[in-house]
Amino acid sequence: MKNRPPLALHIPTARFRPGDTPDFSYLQLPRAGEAKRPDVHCKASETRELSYGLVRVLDDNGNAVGAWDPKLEPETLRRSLRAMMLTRAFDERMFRMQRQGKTSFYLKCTGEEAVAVGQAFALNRDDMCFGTYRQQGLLIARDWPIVDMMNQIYSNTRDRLKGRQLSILYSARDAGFFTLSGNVGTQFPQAVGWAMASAYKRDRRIAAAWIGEGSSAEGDFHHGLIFAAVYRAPVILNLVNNQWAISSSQGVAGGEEATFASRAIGFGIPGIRVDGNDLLAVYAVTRWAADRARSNQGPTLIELFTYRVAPHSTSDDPSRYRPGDEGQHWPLGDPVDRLKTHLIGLGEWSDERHQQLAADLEETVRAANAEAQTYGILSEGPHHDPATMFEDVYKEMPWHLREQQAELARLRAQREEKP
Amino acid sequence: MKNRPPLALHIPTARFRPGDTPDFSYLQLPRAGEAKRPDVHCKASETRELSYGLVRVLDDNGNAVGAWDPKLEPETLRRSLRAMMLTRAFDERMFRMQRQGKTSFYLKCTGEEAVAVGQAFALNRDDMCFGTYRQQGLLIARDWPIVDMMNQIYSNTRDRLKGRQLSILYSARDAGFFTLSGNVGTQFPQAVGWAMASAYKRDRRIAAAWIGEGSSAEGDFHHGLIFAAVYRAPVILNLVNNQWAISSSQGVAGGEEATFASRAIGFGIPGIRVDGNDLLAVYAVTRWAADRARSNQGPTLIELFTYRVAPHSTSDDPSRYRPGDEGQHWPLGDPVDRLKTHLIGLGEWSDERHQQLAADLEETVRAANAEAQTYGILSEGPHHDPATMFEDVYKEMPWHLREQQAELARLRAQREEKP
Amino acid sequence: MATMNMVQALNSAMDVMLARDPDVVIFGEDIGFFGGVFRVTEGLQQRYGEQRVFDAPIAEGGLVGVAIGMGAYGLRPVVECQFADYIYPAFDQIVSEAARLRYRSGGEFNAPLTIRAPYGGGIFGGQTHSQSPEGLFTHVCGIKTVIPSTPYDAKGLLISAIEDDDPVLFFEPKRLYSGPFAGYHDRPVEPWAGQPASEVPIDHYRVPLGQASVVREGSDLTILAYGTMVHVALAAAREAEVDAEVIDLRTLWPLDIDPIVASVKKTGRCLIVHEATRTGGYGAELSALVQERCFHHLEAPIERVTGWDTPYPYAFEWDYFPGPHRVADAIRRALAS
Amino acid sequence: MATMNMVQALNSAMDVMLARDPDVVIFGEDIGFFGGVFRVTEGLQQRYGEQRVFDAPIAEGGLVGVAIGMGAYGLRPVVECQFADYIYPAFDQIVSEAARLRYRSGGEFNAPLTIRAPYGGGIFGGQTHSQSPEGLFTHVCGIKTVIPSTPYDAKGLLISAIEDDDPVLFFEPKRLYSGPFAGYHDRPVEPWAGQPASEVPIDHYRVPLGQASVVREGSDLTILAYGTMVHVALAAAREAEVDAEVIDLRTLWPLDIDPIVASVKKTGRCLIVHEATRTGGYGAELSALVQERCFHHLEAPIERVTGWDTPYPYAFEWDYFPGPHRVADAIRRALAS
Ligand SMILES: Cc1ncc(C[n+]2csc(CCOP(=O)(O)OP(=O)(O)O)c2C)c(N)n1
Ligand SMILES: Cc1ncc(C[n+]2csc(CCOP(=O)(O)OP(=O)(O)O)c2C)c(N)n1
Ligand SMILES: [Mg+2]
Ligand SMILES: [Mg+2]
Repeated sequence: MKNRPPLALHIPTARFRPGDTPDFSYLQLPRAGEAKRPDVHCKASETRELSYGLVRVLDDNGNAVGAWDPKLEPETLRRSLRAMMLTRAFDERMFRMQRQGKTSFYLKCTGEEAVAVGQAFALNRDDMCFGTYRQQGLLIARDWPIVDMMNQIYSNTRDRLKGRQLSILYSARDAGFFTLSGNVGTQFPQAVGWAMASAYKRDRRIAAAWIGEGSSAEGDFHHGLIFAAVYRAPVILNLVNNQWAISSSQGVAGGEEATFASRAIGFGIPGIRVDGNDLLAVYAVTRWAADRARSNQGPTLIELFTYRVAPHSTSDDPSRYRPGDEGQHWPLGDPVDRLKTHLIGLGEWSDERHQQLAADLEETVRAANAEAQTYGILSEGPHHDPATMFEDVYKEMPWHLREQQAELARLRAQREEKP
Repeated sequence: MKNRPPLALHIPTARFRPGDTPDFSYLQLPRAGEAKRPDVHCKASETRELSYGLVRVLDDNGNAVGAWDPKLEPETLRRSLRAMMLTRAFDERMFRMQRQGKTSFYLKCTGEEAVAVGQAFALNRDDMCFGTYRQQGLLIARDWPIVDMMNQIYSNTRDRLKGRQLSILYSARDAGFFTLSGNVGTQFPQAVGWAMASAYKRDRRIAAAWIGEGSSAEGDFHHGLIFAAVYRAPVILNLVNNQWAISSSQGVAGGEEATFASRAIGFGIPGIRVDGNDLLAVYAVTRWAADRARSNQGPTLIELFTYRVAPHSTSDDPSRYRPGDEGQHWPLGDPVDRLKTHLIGLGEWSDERHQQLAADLEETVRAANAEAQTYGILSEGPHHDPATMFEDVYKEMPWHLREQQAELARLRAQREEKP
Repeated sequence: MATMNMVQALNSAMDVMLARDPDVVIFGEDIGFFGGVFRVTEGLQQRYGEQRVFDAPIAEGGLVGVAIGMGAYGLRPVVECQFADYIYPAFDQIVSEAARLRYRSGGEFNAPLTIRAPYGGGIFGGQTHSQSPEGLFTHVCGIKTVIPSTPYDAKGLLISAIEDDDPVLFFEPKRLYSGPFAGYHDRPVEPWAGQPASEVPIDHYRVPLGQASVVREGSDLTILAYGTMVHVALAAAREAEVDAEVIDLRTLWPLDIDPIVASVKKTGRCLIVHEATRTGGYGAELSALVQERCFHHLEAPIERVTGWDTPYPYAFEWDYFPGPHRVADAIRRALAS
Repeated sequence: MATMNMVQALNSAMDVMLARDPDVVIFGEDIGFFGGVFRVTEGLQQRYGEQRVFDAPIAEGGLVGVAIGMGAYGLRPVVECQFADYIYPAFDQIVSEAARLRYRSGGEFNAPLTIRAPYGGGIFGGQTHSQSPEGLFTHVCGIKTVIPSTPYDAKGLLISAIEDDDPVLFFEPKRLYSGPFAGYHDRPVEPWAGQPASEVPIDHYRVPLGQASVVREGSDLTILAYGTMVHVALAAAREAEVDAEVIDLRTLWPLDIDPIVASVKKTGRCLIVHEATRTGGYGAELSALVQERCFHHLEAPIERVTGWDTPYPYAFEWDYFPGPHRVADAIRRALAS
C-alpha cells in the first residue's frame, strides 16, 4: 500500500450542461409491467427490489400493463387528465401574470403534474397533505377553487392568508392541505406527527408528505423517516426526484450511487420507485402505500422519478445551467400526453375532446383570473388593511403589538397628510 | 376496506425491564467465520448482505476463523489486550474518584473496549478521530499519557483545557483526537469535512467518526452520510450500537425493523455490521474500510454491535430501567475475556501473565492518579487562574471580555478583603 | 395542598393535564419508562400508558417537528428537551415553523405545543449542561417564553402553558428543582419544604402567562429577575441591606410591562439580573424598555448583572455564576450614583 | 480601481482570496457552476475549478458542520447560506460547535470559517426571503458578526472575514446588491455606479473587523445603523433636516464602542435603527450599552426604529420596512424631547 496515489476529492457534476446534447440512455429503465406487486401486508424487506427498480404501468404505446395496473374507471382517468391539464393551464397563466408584474413570484410544476394529481386521486379527500411549493396539483385535483389560489397569489382583499405569505405558499385546511413553508423539508416530521396523532386518536385519516430530492439532504428528512419508522406512523413519505434542485443535479443530493427510494431500506420500511410521469403507476403505488398505512402497517417511502420541465421559479434562468432542450429528451415523456394516449387507446377519449377540454380549461382559468384581479393584485392592490399584519402572531394580540399597530396607523395618517 | 380496524400508534418498548429475565435468543447471530469478505475495491452493492449480517472472527472457543481473520501478530494482539485492560482499569478508578467527590462526572465504556481499541490499531496514528465520550480507548490505544486525561477529569492546574470543559470531554490534537462535544452527533459532518479537506489537499490521512445508535437519530448523522457519499470522502463512519441510549432501547432509535448498518445502503456506500466485542473482527472490518478510504473508494458505515455494560454515566442508575444482570446475558461475551482466550489458545498468553498484567496496570493507574491529584482536583483545586476563563473565546480578547476579566478580578479581590 | 419541590410540582402539572385532557401527550428523550433524567415525568407513563407518555428518538428537531404536526391535528403535545443546551437542533422547527404557523396560515393552523427544558447552571454541568438560551427565543415573535422560580408558580405556569394555544418555551431552572438557591454554593443545600411556595394545590390551577409578580416591595431600587436569579436577587438585597423592590417576571415574553414601569418610576433605579451571557441577552431588551419608558425618572444608569460573555466554564462555576455578592456589589453601585 | 456593485465587490473578494490562499474553498447551494442565485460566486468555479468552488447538498447544518471539519484540518472554508432565513438548520453547528471549538479545546482547534448569507427585505421575498437574524448571533460568544453597507466595505470586510481565525457570520444586505437603497421604494432604482463607495480596488485590501465608520458627522443626534439602514438613516436625516451624526457599525460584534460613546456624549441623543424585529434585537444591546456608558450625557431617551414584531409580511413590505419617513419621524421626536 506504500505507492498508493494520494487522496482526491470527488465532486459530482451534472451530466449535461448548456451546449451539451442530452442523452439519457445511461438510465436503465425497466420495461412497463415488469415490476412485481407485493401484497400490501408484506414485510418491508420484500419490497427491496422495488426501491432499485421503477414501477411503470403505461407502456410506450400507452397500454396499461402488469400487476400494478390500478384498473381505474375511464371517468376517473378523464378527471385525472382534466386536473393535470387544468394545473398546467393555471401554471401557464400565472407565470405570465408574474411576467406582467402582477405578482412578484410564481412557480410551475410543468411535467410533474402526474405526481400531485395521481396521488390526490389515490388518497381520501380528508387525508392531510404536507406538500412542497410544487404540489399545486393537489388543490386542483381536490377541486379547490382556483380563484382562491389566485387570490393568494395576488395577495388581494380575498386572500385568506391576508397578504402575509409569498405567492403560491398556500394553506387550505378544508382541502386537507397544510400551510406551505418557505423552508424546505420542515413539513416532513410534521406530517409524521400529524399521522401519529391520527393513530393516537384511533382515527382513519392518514397523512402524506412531499419533499424534493434536493431537500431530502436536510435533517428533517431523516427525522421524518426515523419517527415514522419507530412509531409506524400512518404516513406516505413522497420524495419527488425531478432531477434538479434549482441548478444542482440530483447527484449533489446523493443520487449518483443509489436511488432515493432505497433510503427506506435502512429504516425497515418499504421504498418504492415509480415513474412519476405515469399517472397510473403513481396512482397504483400511492394507493398501495395508503392501504398499507390504513391497515396499521406503517409508512412507505415513494420516490417519484420525474423531470422538472419548468424553470425552478420565475426567479430562475435554467439556460444558465442545463441544455434548453433537456426536457424534450426525458425518456419518460409527458404525463398529460401519456394519459391522453392511454385514454384514446381505450376508446374513451379523442383528439377533438382533448382540444375542446384544453380550450374550456383555458377559458376557466382566464375567467377565474379576471375575477381574482377584481379583488386586487399585488402590485397595485387593493390588499387587506395593513393593520391586520399584527394579527395572528399570537392568538390574542399582546400590548407591544397593539402599540406597534397604533404606531403604524399614526405614521400612515401622517403620510396621507403630507404626500 | 370498509370494516377495517381504526389506526393505532405503535410504541417501541425495551424487551427486558427490571424484574425480567433477559433472553437474547431472539438475536439470530451468524456463526463466526461465516461472513464473506468482498474485495476492498468492490462496488458498495456487493456489501449489502454484510449490513444485515454480523462479521465475527473469534468463534466460541476463541479461535480466529474465516475470511475476515486479520492474522495479526501476537505482539499486536497483546498490545491490544493491554490497551483494553488499561482502559478498563482507568475507567474503574476514575469512576471511584467521582464517587469520592473528586470530580463531578465520569463515564465508562466497560464492555465496549474492543471498539475504540480495535479501531485505533486498524487506523494510522495520524488519522483524525472524531469520537464520542465513550471512545477513551482511542487515546489509551495511542499511548496518550493517562495522567493528562486525569488532569482534564480533575480540571487541575495541568488540565490543557484549562478547567473549561466537563470531565472526560477530552481534546488531544497530537493524538489525532478531535475535541469532544457535549452535544451528541455534531462530530459526524465535521469528520466528513476533515476528510474532504484531506482529500482536497491530496493528503494520505483519513478521518474516522463515531456516534451512538441513539444519537444516530440526529440530523447530523444524515448530513454526515450525505456529504460523505456525495464527495466520496475518505472517512469511516462508525455507529456504536450498544443497545442503550441512557434508558432508551435501540428500538427507539429505529433498530426494531432494520440494522443500523443498512442505513448505508440508501447512500450507495458499504455498510458492515460487526461483532463489537470481537477485537479481531473490529480490527479487520475497520482496516477494510480504511484501505478502501485510502484508495479513494470513499466512506464506509460500520455498525459496531455491542452492549453497554456500564451505566450511562455516574449520573445514571440503570437499575431503574433494565435488569441488573442483562449484561451477563449478552451473547457476545466480554471483549477482554475473548481476546485473552484467543491468545492463550495461540499459546501466546497465560492466566499468570494476564493476572500480572492486570496488577501492573492497576499500579500504573494508581500511580498516575496519585500524580494527577498532586496537580489538583475539581472539588478542592488548585485550578488554573479564573482569569483564564476569558481567553480563547476569540483568538484576540475583545474589549468587552477584558472589561469583564477586570470586573471579576475586582470582585475576587473584594471577596478576599472581607471573607 | 401538598408540599412539593419543583420537580414534583411540574410532575403534578402534567399529571393533572393528562387526567383532564385526552389530547395531551408527552414525549421526549428518556421521559417514558425511566421518568426523565431529572425525574420530572416519573410515574406518568405507568399511570397514563405508553400511548400518552413515551420515549422519543434523540433528535430535538424531530421532537418539535412531530409535535407541530400533532398540534396541527388538534393534540396538545408537551415535549421535553433534556437540557436547554440541546434545543439548537430544533431551532428551525421552533423559529420557522411553530412560531409562524398561525401567522402564515391566516389562522388556519396553530401549534399549541409546550417545550420543557431544564436550563441554567449550578450543578457543575459544564458548557453543555448549564446554558440559559432564553434570549434567543425572546427575540422571536410568535412564541412565548416562561420561567418559574418556585414550585407553586412552576405548576400553575406549566398548566397555563399546556392550555395555551400558542407555542410556549418553558425553561426550568434546574438548580431550583430540589430547593431554593440563592447562590450560596458553600452553604448547606436548602430543601423546598418549609418554603411557603412549596405548598402546592394537588388539583388544577393556573398562574396566568404574561403576569409578573412583585416578590418584594421596596423603594430604593427595582430589581428585575426570573428563575434562579429571583432568589439570588432577594439574597443580594439582604446582603446590601437595601429596601429593594424585586420583580419576578415569570413570563419573559409577552412581558408584563406595567408593574415594571410603575416600580422604576417609583424607585428611580433599576438593576437587571440574569445568568445568561450579557451581550444581546434578554437583559438588554429589559434595559431598553425601561430606559424608553422611565427615562425622566431614572436617577442612575440601569445596570445589568449577568453571566460573563464566555461559555459556562466547568471548573469556574462560582466565578461565572452571578451570585449574591456580585449582585449586591451592583446594588451598591446603583445606589451610590 | 474598478466600479463595482456589491455583488461584484463580494465576488472580487473571493476571487482575490482564492488566488492568494490555496486553503480557501467555497461551497454552498447552487454556488458552483451556476454562480449562486444572486450571482455572487459567478465565474469562480470556472476560474478555480470544481475542487475549490462547488455545489453542496441542501443541508445548512451539513454545510457548516463540514466547514468546521475543514477548518479544523487547516482550510479556510467560505460557505454560502442561500438566504439568512435558512440559517436555522445550522444553528447548532454554529452556536455549539463553531463558536466553541477554540474555547473548549483550550486553543487546540479553531474554526476559521466564514458564513455568507443575504439578509433583509426590500425585494418582495415574503417571510422567508427577508429576515434579519443578526440579533440571534450577536448574543452568542465566540462568533463575529459583520454587515457591510457599500461595495468598498463589502470587499474589504469579506477579505478580513476570510482571513480571520474565528468564525465570522457575514450578512449581505441583498437590497444593496445592485445599488444603494434609502427606502424610497417608489423612486427609480439607483445603481452603485457613480457612488464613491463603488470605486473598489481590484486587488487585495482589508477593511478591519471591529471598526465602525462615521459616515456623516453631525451634532444634533447620533444614529447607529448598519447594512441597508445606513442609507435609510442618511436619507432620514436629510428629510428631517437635522445635523445628525451617522455611524455605520460594519462589525456588529465585537462592537467598536468608542466612537459610539464619543458621539453620543457629543450629541446627547441617540437613535438606533435596524430592519430586524424590535424585541430582543441587536438594537436592544446597543441601547443598553449606550445608556450604561452615556447616561449622564443623555438629553432624551434612546429610541429604536426597527421592523415590527411580526414575520415580514409579503404584501405589506413598505409598511413593514422602517423607511426614511419613519426614521425621520423618530428623529424629530428625539430632538423634540
Ligand atoms: C432550508 C432551506 N434551504 C434552502 C432553500 C432555498 N431553496 C428553495 S427551493 C430549493 C431547491 C429545492 O430543490 P428540490 O428539493 O429538488 O425541489 P424542487 O424545486 O426540485 O421541486 C432551494 C435550495 C430553502 N427554501 N430552504
Ligand atoms: C443534542 C443532544 N441531545 C441530547 C443529549 C443528552 N444525551 C447525552 S448522551 C445521550 C444518549 C446517547 O446514547 P447513544 O447515542 O446510544 O450513545 P451511548 O451513550 O449509548 O454511547 C443523550 C440523550 C445530548 N448530549 N445532546
Ligand atoms: Mg428537485
Ligand atoms: Mg447507545
